[in-house]
This record gives sequence, structure tokens and C-alpha cells, in this order.
Amino acid sequence: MLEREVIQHKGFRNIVEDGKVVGFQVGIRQNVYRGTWLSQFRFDHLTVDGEKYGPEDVTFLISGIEYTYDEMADKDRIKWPRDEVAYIRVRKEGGLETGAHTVSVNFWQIRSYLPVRMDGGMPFGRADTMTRELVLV
Amino acid sequence: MLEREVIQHKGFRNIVEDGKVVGFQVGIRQNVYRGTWLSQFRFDHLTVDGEKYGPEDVTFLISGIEYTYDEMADKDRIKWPRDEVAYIRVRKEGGLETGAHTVSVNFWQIRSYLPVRMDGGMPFGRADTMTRELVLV
Amino acid sequence: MSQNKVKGIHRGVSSYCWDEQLYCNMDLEDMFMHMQDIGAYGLEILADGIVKGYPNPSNDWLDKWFGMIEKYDIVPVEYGHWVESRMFRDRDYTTDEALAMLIHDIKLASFMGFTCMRTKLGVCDETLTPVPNWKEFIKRALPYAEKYNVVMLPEIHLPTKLKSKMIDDYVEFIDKEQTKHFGLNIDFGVFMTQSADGRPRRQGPVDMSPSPPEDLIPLLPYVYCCHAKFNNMNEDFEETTIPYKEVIDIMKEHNWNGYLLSEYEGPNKDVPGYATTQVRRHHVMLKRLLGE
Amino acid sequence: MSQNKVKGIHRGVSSYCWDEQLYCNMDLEDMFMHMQDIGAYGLEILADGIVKGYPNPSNDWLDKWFGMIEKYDIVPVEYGHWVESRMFRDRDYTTDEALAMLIHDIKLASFMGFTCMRTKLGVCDETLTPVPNWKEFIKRALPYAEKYNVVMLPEIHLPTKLKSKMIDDYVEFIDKEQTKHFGLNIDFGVFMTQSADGRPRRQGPVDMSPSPPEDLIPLLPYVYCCHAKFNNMNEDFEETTIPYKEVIDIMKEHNWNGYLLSEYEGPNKDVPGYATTQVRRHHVMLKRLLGE
Ligand SMILES: [Mn+2]
Ligand SMILES: [Mn+2]
Repeated sequence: MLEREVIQHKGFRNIVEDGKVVGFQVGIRQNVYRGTWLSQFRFDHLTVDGEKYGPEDVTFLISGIEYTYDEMADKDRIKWPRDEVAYIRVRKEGGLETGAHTVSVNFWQIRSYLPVRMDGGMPFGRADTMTRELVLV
Repeated sequence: MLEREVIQHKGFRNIVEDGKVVGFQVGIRQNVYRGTWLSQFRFDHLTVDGEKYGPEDVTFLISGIEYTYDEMADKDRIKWPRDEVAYIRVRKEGGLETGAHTVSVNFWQIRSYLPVRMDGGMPFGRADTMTRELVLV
Repeated sequence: MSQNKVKGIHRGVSSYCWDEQLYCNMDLEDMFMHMQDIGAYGLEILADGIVKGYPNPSNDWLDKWFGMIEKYDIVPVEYGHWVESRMFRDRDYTTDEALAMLIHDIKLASFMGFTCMRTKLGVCDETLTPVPNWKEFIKRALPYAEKYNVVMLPEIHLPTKLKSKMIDDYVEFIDKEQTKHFGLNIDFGVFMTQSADGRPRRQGPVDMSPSPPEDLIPLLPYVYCCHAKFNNMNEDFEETTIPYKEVIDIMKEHNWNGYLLSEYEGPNKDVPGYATTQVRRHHVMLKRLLGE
Repeated sequence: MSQNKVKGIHRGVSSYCWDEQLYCNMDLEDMFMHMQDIGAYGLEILADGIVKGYPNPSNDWLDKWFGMIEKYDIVPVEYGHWVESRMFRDRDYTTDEALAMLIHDIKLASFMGFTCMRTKLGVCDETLTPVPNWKEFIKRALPYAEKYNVVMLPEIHLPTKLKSKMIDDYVEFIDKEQTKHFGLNIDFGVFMTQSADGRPRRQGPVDMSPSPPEDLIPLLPYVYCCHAKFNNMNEDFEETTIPYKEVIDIMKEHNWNGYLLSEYEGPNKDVPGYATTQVRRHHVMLKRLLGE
């Protein structure tokens, strides 16, 4: 089930491949009443302890498929479902250290039914849920 | 799913039979980490707006089967499951009026692993969850 | 039931009321149980967000849907969906693309038992004027709506006025097409006189003043269901932001038939149990106003 | 894995940590996902409350169980259950009745893949002395535990002391029966020196003083898993109520093998997310103490 916060504690972990830590991931949910067509997904950044990762620095794992930000641009018939967590994945040798981390994120969806003015950013959820202290083990 | 409070808003309604209102019901859950063998169930009262209903005044609807309090006494192999709401049902012509009602309840389970002293009453959950204002439509 | 125009005014609920609880501490069946409790059997869903696997639910999920509809006596009234326009980073959706999306939703809504569709259109300005090509794809969708027996309803929502060019355009379109498959869903927010906290509506660049309830009268023949928007039900079972009695008296006097779908948009939607109490209070009020 | 006595000290979690969230805003799969995140694969469940339809789950549910165990690499370590004594209003459970209940749980625990059982016995006094007939039904259950390859473990819990007649009785029983199917689960609460809020333990009619960690040493051969009880993990990843380092150093020195099952019993268990953070902090500490 979804945690109330946009940034999920569940899913926050380092990514291990062939026994080596090659990066980390953060789960996010949509605090909004509908899912997102991938082509309408907008992402500005993920920040961990002040270090910023932009659209080119991450991939998105959605329903088991990993996408780059640009790969999502033409996916108008694939949905990030309302009830599913997406994982933002960062390649980073050694991953994150064991301990507490401050995580922020900013992303939104284009909504054709609202004025164009809002395409520039309308975060998913209240500001206080877009930053969270998470513990990595 | 279960509401956090012991007294559930969901399920609070009048009971209609053959087009006539013959009573009302209140859903309750067990705010404890296990279910209850029916023979270990203890019930003191349900109170609605100050009117008190004791064990002889109500029945219990558990997983679709309705029991009197005494019928539960020998049911040591039937469980009120941890994840299910039980409905306390009161026969009362006309049921309750449309509007707000203050509902209290006291019930518990016998726990063989705790001192006998506690058999006399150890409510399911914190006192503040054993009384609730509910709206009947 | 033809186009959901059943005799009388009936009570229903939109899944939007509990939206901030959904998938955190409530599921769809919980909503149905609440609806059965309060005798509000008409349902609006926002399909994207409710239908598992939308827009392509599995047969398993659909079987579960029909089982629950049957068990809780739910009447599927309105299927909320969107016709997107700004779909890509570099270009808008074409009329053909929008139409394909719309037809898919018509088929799914109909299969799930809905008779109304809240057809949300893309907009092109601050007063939510629909995209210029809306008549094109709606007109081409009409034969499908007829075949699948649904009516498409744009939602008339603040800051739109009941007396406005937008409404005139819709009505003119309906009259010209002589169709029963396109109409209006009035969101009662258009009658809103003050905020949930009792302050006057904040005025911005856009005029947020309410429409007078009587402006509803000439539109009623085009209205198939309504969003009974509410923002604050007090302990005396009064809605404090919208003149409910006036609006409903008008609808009764003019023998309007259809469903009022509760749509809670007040504060504390994320507080478990809050929306539930608000919805129940709302239905105490509606029951009294409707003389049930 | 013989009786779960795998080499080394391993980390695990009891479902009890998230108990107040379960069925309100979490489900079993959420717990497994958290466990996989933190690399704590050993699982304790309280069977009644976790197993859907307990004590008779459906094959469907069991299939789902095995699917999840596999997907999240979960190791079923301990199956928590109760042997009731005060079952009826007018009489106690007979030895035969208690035994029948116990055998049913042995079979289910084993089928679900568990090797340990936290066998909670009925008590007859304020210091939680087990019911007088415990040796009778446990002895009669031993052949079943052997056949189904599980070990029954009473939980040694405050206010019980590690040096006490109760423990002597258990150890004497095990030695006499020469069994590997009855043993001890030590709840680290027995080492608790202060409350979660930093105050000394409240003393009542019963002595709540802690056992010294070294009293654990002679018992270790009888201990198959432990409740790594914790009441408060601070922001520096220290448990403030129990001398964890001393206890774990002793277990390491004596080459104890088995699972430490996190069991959070501090405040705010009903606050969504609180227990999750506590469990994660606990495993940061355990990982460091174990030198992982
Ligand atoms: Mn609306
Ligand atoms: Mn314990």
C-alpha cells in the first residue's frame, strides 16, 4: 500500500548488481487523483543530502520497466498507475552510506484541463510531503 | 480495510427487514495483535446516546454468522479474525434517528498468557478509541 | 433507465470524496460499504485511479467490479475521464488521437455499466474554454456514445458562469446535433458564495463570483447529473458555502431527474475519517432537502 | 538449516513491529518489502492475525504466502502462537484440548516453512509461571515437533529473570528429555534498564529489575532465536533502554547462531511511518554491532 507521503520510505535502498553496490533508489507516489501518461510526466530533480540529480542523471522504474526521462516522452499510452510506486534510480558507485538521508524531489504531470500556465510545475502533493528524512540500512 | 478506531464509522446504519427498520448496528474492530476465539470474547456494553445495551440486548455478526452472547460461550474453535469487523446488532423498532450519535463500547478477550487478574477487563485499544461520535443517515 | 434520467432526484457519491485516503487506508470496497450505509447508491468514479490497470483492466478485475456492484447495490452513474490535448512535449494531440482516447473510454464506461461520462476537455485559456477542436472530436464520438448508450458531459465548474459564452456554445451544439449523448454536469461549486473557513472567495485575475441558482433553470433539460460539490458541513448538517436549499428547490420544482453526486472538496481530506463524516453529514442534509 | 541454527547471527523482524498499522494502512507484503530493503530476511509472524483464515488458511492464501516468501527472499524463522488454558467461562482447557491446539499449530508452522515456534503458554500467577500441566502437553507434543521439524520456544519475557525457578524448570525439562524440539526465546526486554522516555522502570508489586547480560551465557545452548526487543532508537542509532552492545558481544563471543528478530514496543506505534523509521534505525545499529 502507499505511504501518505509522496516520498516513500519503503523501497529506499542501495541497488546491488553482481554483489556490488552500483547505486540507490527512492520510491515516489502520486499524491493526486489519477495516474500519469508517461509522456505527460515532468521531472525537475531529486536531491539527496544537498546533491542534486536532474532528468539526465536518473532512470524511472515503473511497473517493472526502466525508462530514461527521454524514453518517456513519446509514451502516451503507457500509464504510471495511480496506485503504484515509481522508483527513481541513480547509478552511483558504492551507493549511499548506511544512515539517515534528507531526500527531496520535484515532479508533476501535465494536465490538459488546467491552464497552460500550470504546465511549468504543479507538484504532486503538499510541499511538506516532497522532502523527507529517510534511513538507509 | 479497518479504520484506526475501535468503533468503525463504516457499517453504522439502521437494519431494514421487509421494508421496516427493525434495529441498528455498530461495527467494531480488535485493536490488538490477534483475533478472538469466540469463547474468550467478553462484552460488557454498548452505549448509544446514554442508552445502555448489555450482553442480553444485542447479537454479534461475525463473518456472516449471527450469535447471541451465550451462543459464543462454547465456540472455542471459531475465531473472530483480527482483520475483520464484527457488527453489534440491536433490535429496536424504528432504529436510530438520522443524525449524530455518541457511541461507546466495552469488550475484551481473555488472554491465558496474562495473569487471571486481567480476565475482568482489558479493553481492546486505548480508551479514546472506545467512544466515538458517528453520523447515521 | 434511459441515459440515467430515472424519475426523481437520487443521491450518490463521487470517489473523489475519499481520494486522499485511497490506497493508503481505504479501498474501493470501503467506499461502496459507506455508500450502502447511507443509502447513496449512485456512483461516480474517476476511472483513471479507480480502475485497476486503466485503461485496460483485466477480466479478473472487471469480475470483481461487477461482484461488488451487485453486492452493495451500487448504480454506476458517472465515469470520470479526460480527453487530453497537451500530451507531448513538442506538439498537441491531434483530433484523431483525442478521438481514439475518447472512444476507448466510451467503450469501457459502457461495459462497466455507466450511463454518464464526465468528459473533461483540454482547455486553452484561464477561464477553461475548451480546446478549439472539441466540436470535431465530440461530433465524431457521438455515434459511439449512441451505440454504447452513454452521454458525454463536460463539467461546468468554477470559474465558469452558467450564463456565459462557453455554456451557450455547448447548448447550441446540443440543439444543433439534436443529441441525447452530449449534455452538462453542473458542479454546485458554481453557486459557491464563501470559502469553507467562512471568508469571502478570494478574487484573482479571474472572476470567482457565484452564478445565481435560477440561472440553472434553462439548463436543466441538458443536465444529466450533478456534482453536489460541498466544502464544509457543520454539526447542524448545514453546508456553509453553497445555497443548497435554493438549488435543490429549483431542481424539484422543475421536476429534474437524475443523480446528485457528493463531491467533497473541503479541508482535511488527508485526515482519516474526516471525509467520511463530511459525506455522512452531507447525506443527512440531502435526505432532508429531498424529503426522503 | 537444522532447527534454524544456521552459522552466525542473522537479522530479522517480527510482524509485531508494525502491528498497529496492519490492515489499516499496511499489509503483509509491505512488511516484506521493508525487510528486503534493510536486508533483514528473518521473519517472525504472530500467526493469529497474519495468516488469513487462521488456523485454517485456504490453499489460495498459502500459495500467495509462498510466492511472497520467494519474491522477497524471506526466511520464515518463528511462528508465534498461543496454547490457551482459560478458554471457557466455566472451566479450563484440558490437557487433551491444549495438545490438539498445539499439534494443529505445529503442522501449520512447519508447512509454512517455519523452524521455530514462539509457544506462548497460559500462566497461573503474576510472574507468568506456566500452567501446571505444561510439561504434560509439551512432552506429548515433542514427537510431533520432531516429525514436523520445529522447536517450541517459550518466550522469556519481563518480569521473568534469567536466573529464576521458571528458567531452571525449563532447562531441567530440556535436559531430561534430551530434546532439540523445546528451547528458549529470550526477549531482550529482560535486560531493560529504563523506559523509552528515559525514566527508571516503574516498580510495582512485581520486581521489574533487569537481568545482567552475562546471565544469558549458560542459557545460550538452549536459545534458538531471540526477540530483539527495542523501545527507543534515537537519531544517533542508539537503543536507549537496553544494553545492546553488551548483549550482542556476549552472543558473538560464545558463537551463538540464530536470528535476532526486531520487536518494537515503544511509543507511537499507531503513527504511520513511526515504527518503520524505528525498525530501520534498529537495523543500522544491529548491522554495526554485528560487523556486517
Ligand atoms: Mn466537480
Ligand atoms: Mn517479545
